[in-house]
Amino acid sequence: EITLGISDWPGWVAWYIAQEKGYFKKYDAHVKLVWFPNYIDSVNALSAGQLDANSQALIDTLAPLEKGLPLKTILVTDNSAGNDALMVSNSIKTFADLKGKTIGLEQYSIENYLADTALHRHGMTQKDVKIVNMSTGDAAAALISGRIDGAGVWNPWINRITNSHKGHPLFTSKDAPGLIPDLVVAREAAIKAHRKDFEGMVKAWFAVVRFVHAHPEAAAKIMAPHVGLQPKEYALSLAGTRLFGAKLNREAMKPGHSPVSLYNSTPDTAKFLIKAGAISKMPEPAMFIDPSLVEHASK
Amino acid sequence: MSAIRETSLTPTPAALATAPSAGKATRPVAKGDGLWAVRGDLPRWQYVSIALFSFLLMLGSWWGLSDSGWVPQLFLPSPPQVVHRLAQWYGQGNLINDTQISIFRVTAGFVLSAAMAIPLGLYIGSFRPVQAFFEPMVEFARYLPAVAFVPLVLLWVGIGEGAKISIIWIGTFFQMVLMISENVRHVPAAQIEAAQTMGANRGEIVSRVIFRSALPDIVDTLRVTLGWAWTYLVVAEMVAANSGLGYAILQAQRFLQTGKIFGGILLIGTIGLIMDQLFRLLHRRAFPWLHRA
Amino acid sequence: MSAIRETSLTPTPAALATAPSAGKATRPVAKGDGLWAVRGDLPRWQYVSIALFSFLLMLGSWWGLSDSGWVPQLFLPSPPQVVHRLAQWYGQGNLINDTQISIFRVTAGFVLSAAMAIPLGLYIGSFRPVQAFFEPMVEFARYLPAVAFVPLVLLWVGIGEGAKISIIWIGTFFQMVLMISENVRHVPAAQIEAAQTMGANRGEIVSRVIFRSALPDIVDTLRVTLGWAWTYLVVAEMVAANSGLGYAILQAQRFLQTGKIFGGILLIGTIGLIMDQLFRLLHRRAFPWLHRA
Amino acid sequence: MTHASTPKIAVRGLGKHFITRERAFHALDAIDLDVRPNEFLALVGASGCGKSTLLRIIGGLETLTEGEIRIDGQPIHGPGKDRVMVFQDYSLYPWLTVIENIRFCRQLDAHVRDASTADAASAVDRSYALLALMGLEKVKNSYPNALSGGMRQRVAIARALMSRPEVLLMDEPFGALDAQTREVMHDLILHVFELEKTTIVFVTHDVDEAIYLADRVVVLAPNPGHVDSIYDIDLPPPLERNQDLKLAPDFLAQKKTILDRIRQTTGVQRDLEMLERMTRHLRNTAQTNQGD
Amino acid sequence: MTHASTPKIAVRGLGKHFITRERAFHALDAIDLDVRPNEFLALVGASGCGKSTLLRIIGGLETLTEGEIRIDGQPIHGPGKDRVMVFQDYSLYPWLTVIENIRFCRQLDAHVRDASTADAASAVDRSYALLALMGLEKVKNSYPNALSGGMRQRVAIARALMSRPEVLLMDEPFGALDAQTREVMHDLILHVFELEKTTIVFVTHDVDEAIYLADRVVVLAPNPGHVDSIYDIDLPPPLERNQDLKLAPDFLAQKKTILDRIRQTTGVQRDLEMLERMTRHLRNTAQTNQGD
Ligand SMILES: Nc1ncnc2c1ncn2[C@@H]1O[C@H](COP(=O)(O)OP(=O)(O)OP(=O)(O)O)[C@@H](O)[C@H]1O
Ligand SMILES: Nc1ncnc2c1ncn2[C@@H]1O[C@H](COP(=O)(O)OP(=O)(O)OP(=O)(O)O)[C@@H](O)[C@H]1O
Ligand SMILES: [Mg+2]
Ligand SMILES: [Mg+2]
Repeated sequence: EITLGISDWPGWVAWYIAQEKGYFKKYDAHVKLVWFPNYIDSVNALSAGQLDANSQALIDTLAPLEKGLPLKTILVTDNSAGNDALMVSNSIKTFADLKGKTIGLEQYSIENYLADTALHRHGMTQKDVKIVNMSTGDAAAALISGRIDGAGVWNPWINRITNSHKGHPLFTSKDAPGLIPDLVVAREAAIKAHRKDFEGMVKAWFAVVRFVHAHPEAAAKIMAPHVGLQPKEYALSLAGTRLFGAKLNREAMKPGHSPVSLYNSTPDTAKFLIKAGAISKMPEPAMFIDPSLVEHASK
Repeated sequence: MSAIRETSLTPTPAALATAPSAGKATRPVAKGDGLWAVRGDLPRWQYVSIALFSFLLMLGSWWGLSDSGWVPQLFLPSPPQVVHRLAQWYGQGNLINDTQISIFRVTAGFVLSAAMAIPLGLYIGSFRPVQAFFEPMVEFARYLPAVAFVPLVLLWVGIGEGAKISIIWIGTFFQMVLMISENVRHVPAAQIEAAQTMGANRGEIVSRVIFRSALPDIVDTLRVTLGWAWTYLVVAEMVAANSGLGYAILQAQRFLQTGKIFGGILLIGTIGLIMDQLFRLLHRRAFPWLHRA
Repeated sequence: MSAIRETSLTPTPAALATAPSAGKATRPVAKGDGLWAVRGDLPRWQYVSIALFSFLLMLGSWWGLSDSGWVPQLFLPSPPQVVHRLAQWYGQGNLINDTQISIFRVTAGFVLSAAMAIPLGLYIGSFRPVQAFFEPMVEFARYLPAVAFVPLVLLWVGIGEGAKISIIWIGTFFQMVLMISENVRHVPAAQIEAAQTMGANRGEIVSRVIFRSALPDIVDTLRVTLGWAWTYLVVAEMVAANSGLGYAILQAQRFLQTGKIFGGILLIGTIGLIMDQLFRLLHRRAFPWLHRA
Repeated sequence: MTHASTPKIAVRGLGKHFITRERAFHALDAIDLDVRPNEFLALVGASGCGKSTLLRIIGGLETLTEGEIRIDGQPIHGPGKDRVMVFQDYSLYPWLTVIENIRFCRQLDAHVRDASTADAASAVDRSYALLALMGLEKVKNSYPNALSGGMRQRVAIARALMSRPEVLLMDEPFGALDAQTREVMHDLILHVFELEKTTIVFVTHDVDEAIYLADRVVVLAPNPGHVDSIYDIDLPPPLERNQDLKLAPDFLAQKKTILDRIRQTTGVQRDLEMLERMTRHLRNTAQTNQGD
Repeated sequence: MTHASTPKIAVRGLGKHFITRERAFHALDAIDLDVRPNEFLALVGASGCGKSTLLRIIGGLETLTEGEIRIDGQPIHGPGKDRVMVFQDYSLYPWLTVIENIRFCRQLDAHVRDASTADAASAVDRSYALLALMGLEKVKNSYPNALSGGMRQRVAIARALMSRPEVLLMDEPFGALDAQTREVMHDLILHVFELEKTTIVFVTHDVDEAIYLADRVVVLAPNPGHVDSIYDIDLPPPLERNQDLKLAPDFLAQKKTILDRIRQTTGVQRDLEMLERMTRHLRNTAQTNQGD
């Protein structure tokens, strides 16, 4: 049996579909899903060897890799496509209005990266605004309650903020395809020891993706209770997540010009982290991308 | 913290005249000022009425404030909303399960702490070399922030129940050791010396006199630290939990379901109070001589 | 908790014979067993040597274990690594700033708690109706998990320093009130009655007798609760912080920089210990009659 | 000011019931007692017969259930600075030095209200006079915890005297002192009494002490507490008494009378007799055991 | 078993220095003292002269700095079950009932090691006998906190006697009791002494008590503590003594002698004289003040 860490992100909550629809069993994969209420703990648990694999974003994978931990990316679950956003209060219409304003977000996280990218694209830097470090939920709350002017959040908070009429998206991950790849990362040793289970797991994932595309509403119904939300609300989150099936996975796992290729995302992400002082050098993509399972599963 | 000492609960002349202990301290002093006398006496029914009134006042102002529209509901859900949230939580079938697992975690961490802290505290309080060896270390450790240990516990203990129990342990153990060794040091020297002159050896003094004599205070210490154990529940359930009251609160935090956060907090407070009362009952049952034979 | 009572620190005949208080309890009892006597006496230099030995043993086993390769460095960084990390932290120019801001936050939250808890505890301990009104509420509130309040504090207080201070306040205030009211209840009735027969009015009794009499115990309570305030620092700096020791620890958690986590934890412990010692010094200075005039 | 025939303290039909959660207790019943101006009255009686309760009621620290108490003809309501109480122990303020303890009442509104500068000056004088009277000059700036039990009680008495109370209520003030220190305190309190001309009500267990100090000794009997008998004591004037008096035949005769009376009210006599019977029975048991 | 001329307790050249962080204190100096088998010896002396220290050293609760102590000719090392101590207060175990307190020593290894069933049975008998002797049958199952001070001390004495100690060391055992209860305890302890034939060393401040109870009274003098004088007491046999004896001329003469001796060793005499001088001076001050 292998343990797979998951946390609250639509692309990962989808793993529960595999469990409930029996895909794991179908593909003979002994997988135990371990839920983490705090995402970053799941990243740490994998680094510590407490998990065999974990669902995590590229940006949070680079630091452990830089430490020399033997981790491999075996699957891309999704790219964010509108599910991450820089939300701003109603009085702010353009990036220019953002100058000198307070933005709440979790430092070094995807949201930070997204905001940084957004600012850059509009000729600004983080120095032009006031960044306040807080958890994503807190940032949403602070924006709704008018404590801050901008917040880096993902769904369901994007919808929450929109519905509260206290703010609107200024920049979303839809505007930057490939910026935010979400992965399944596994320990090398675990892959060696349980290769069959991993193969089955990847196959199960492709089945999940097919199911979600075919029955989005049924999918939302399965996933929503796991995060304590209503299915309707969750369907919106799912819509902002571009799940990666076999084809997209193969594209993402090899070098090329595709915006979804990890070989392109990695240098950009690393640049951000190096600038922030979180890592000192970029891990080589070829060293940590292992397309073999995807290849095997898509046969 | 401990209001209860083993001496002079019965006002014998000597005790009344000299012991500045709880038994004496709670006696009425002056009645001239009626209700507002310093240390005045209050009939039980009056005490309960005032307490009830204060509770209703709290509830009333909460309700009034949340309904006034003056404060957004997001900030302050109204009592019916909280109840509704709790009902919904119960309806989904998780509430009972969450409560059970949380009680298990707190109890397990607490029992583990107590099982280690009682012997250690007993020896620290009884033997100076043991004190010299452990006390400075424990004094240092009591400042350690449990939250900072979340990732370390994840590394060292893993993601199972052990991790949650460890956090509760970190939050309570060191305080417990210090308090129990303090309880042990309050055992009257005359009790120890009496045993010595009757020929008791070291082990007998520790087990038959010091431990027995300090036990009521130790139980009181346990009661107080159990309260702290509950305050660490949410931190404990940050570590790879997918059930429990703390987990539910964390989950609700993510989506700013203040109604559920309130419900969870109130639930934890209520369970804590119930456990506190159980401990008080245990105290009365186990130590009848302290509560008038 | 409080090791220090205002009675009988000097062994006058009456006190020696009857008071089961700290002064008596710490007297040596039997010397027959040498070092290992129950409540034996230990010369100061021996106490310090053993404490030092225990410290070195701790450090040594940590160092040995982390260098043995038996435990991965990620799990247990070695002492030099921790020192290196701290140096690096200092080098980046944040360490001093982080420390300062954290000390400010803890102190501010603590002072706010104390400023509210001392009068409230004084009145709860002195007047039964006040006790009836507040105590059940406070007893309930002491179970509230500070972590659960993080988003609520953000809503209510905002993202400024006020939010961090509020969390520290939530973590310490209720315990403080309960402990201080307990301290107040331990004021010997004879001291109050003496003032009454001398014609003191209610206000004078509270301010000139009860408060003054309980003050040494209250300061001791403050010392203990200051320790708790430090354990809440990390939680406090979860709320929209960009600096501080707790913030740094949280950041280090993100990237699993165990060296820095260790460094931060040790730093908090050390500052806590220093503040503890300052409080003890204050106690000796402010209450000379308790430490032999 | 007071008419010679008005009692300083008049206790009339005083009754006291304690009602606690566990029981109702009839502590005092129909006490009638007059204390004359400038009289030294001692209250003796078995443990638990209500001596302290009576004293505390006079001091206003305890309410009464029936009857009334008048000071100079005026009924009392609660404690008042005209009646200061001295307790057995623990009533000094450990955070104040000896001189500060003595001057404590000067910090109270009741004492400094309407007070002139001259008063303040004379208060300072008085505190020094009391220090000297009590032999406390050397320890003036010490804290109470550094003093012996006897010294502490001197401070307590000086503090009580500071406001020139008309009535001094003392509840076993020397109960915790050793016999030798007690003797000194006896002579000291007689000196004080002579100098200050206050009225003193003094509770004690020690009949020697009661006779040596008091003008009259009141024996209280228990169940419920009531006045059993009152003895006029006829000793030389206070300042001419000395310790040897306690061994004089007159003194001893009075002591025996009072002691017998107390023993009778308590059933101590019965205890003593029972003891004898038991011994006979037990001697057998003991012999059997020694035979093993 | 012991040769008649061997003292039960032999104290030889005993000295004791207390060394604390603040000061070194010479508490006892060159004490030589023999306690005969089956003797009742009382130790009296001013407060702080080292009575308790001496008793605690004999009991093995305190180390000695010089000299030695022998029991039946054997030097002692630490406490032993042959020498049981009775304290003034707080030494009963509040979590045990009266009968359990009395039987406490039977839980200890030192008492049950090598014990036969017969021993256990006789111990049960003895605990009942002691209950009866002490008049504790009715409160057998009460907890100590429900008892009066006198009752508690009875339990403490019964507990000490349970193991048939050869030496009973009592440190002001009745110091906290009221005068009437004390009288009963005096007769009780005399009965016990007669029945149990133990050797008793009894510390007290009360010279009456010392003379009434003891065969010999030892006066200790302070600075540093040393034996000042020893008095042989010649009273009727224990069981024939009664309270009236305390008023007999012989008794009083002895009391005066001993009291004077103690006063002289303490400087109480000086205190008393100084007091008189002070009063003269103060009468003036008082008059001045009253003139205001
Ligand atoms: N606050 C109280 N509540 C209930 N009963 C009380 C209270 N105070 C005193 N008593 C009871 O009233 C009786 C008289 O008590 P009091 O203290 O006046 O006796 P006393 O003569 O002073 O005794 P002692 O000589 O031992 O000091 C006792 O039986 C006591 O138990
Ligand atoms: N543990 C100790 N450390 C330092 N000094 C001590 C200690 N115990 C006793 N002393 C001192 O030794 C002297 C004798 O004390 P001890 O208690 O034997 O006197 P005592 O005759 O029993 O007095 P009392 O009649 O008041 O009980 C006193 O001055 C006391 O302060
Ligand atoms: Mg009394
Ligand atoms: Mg003594």
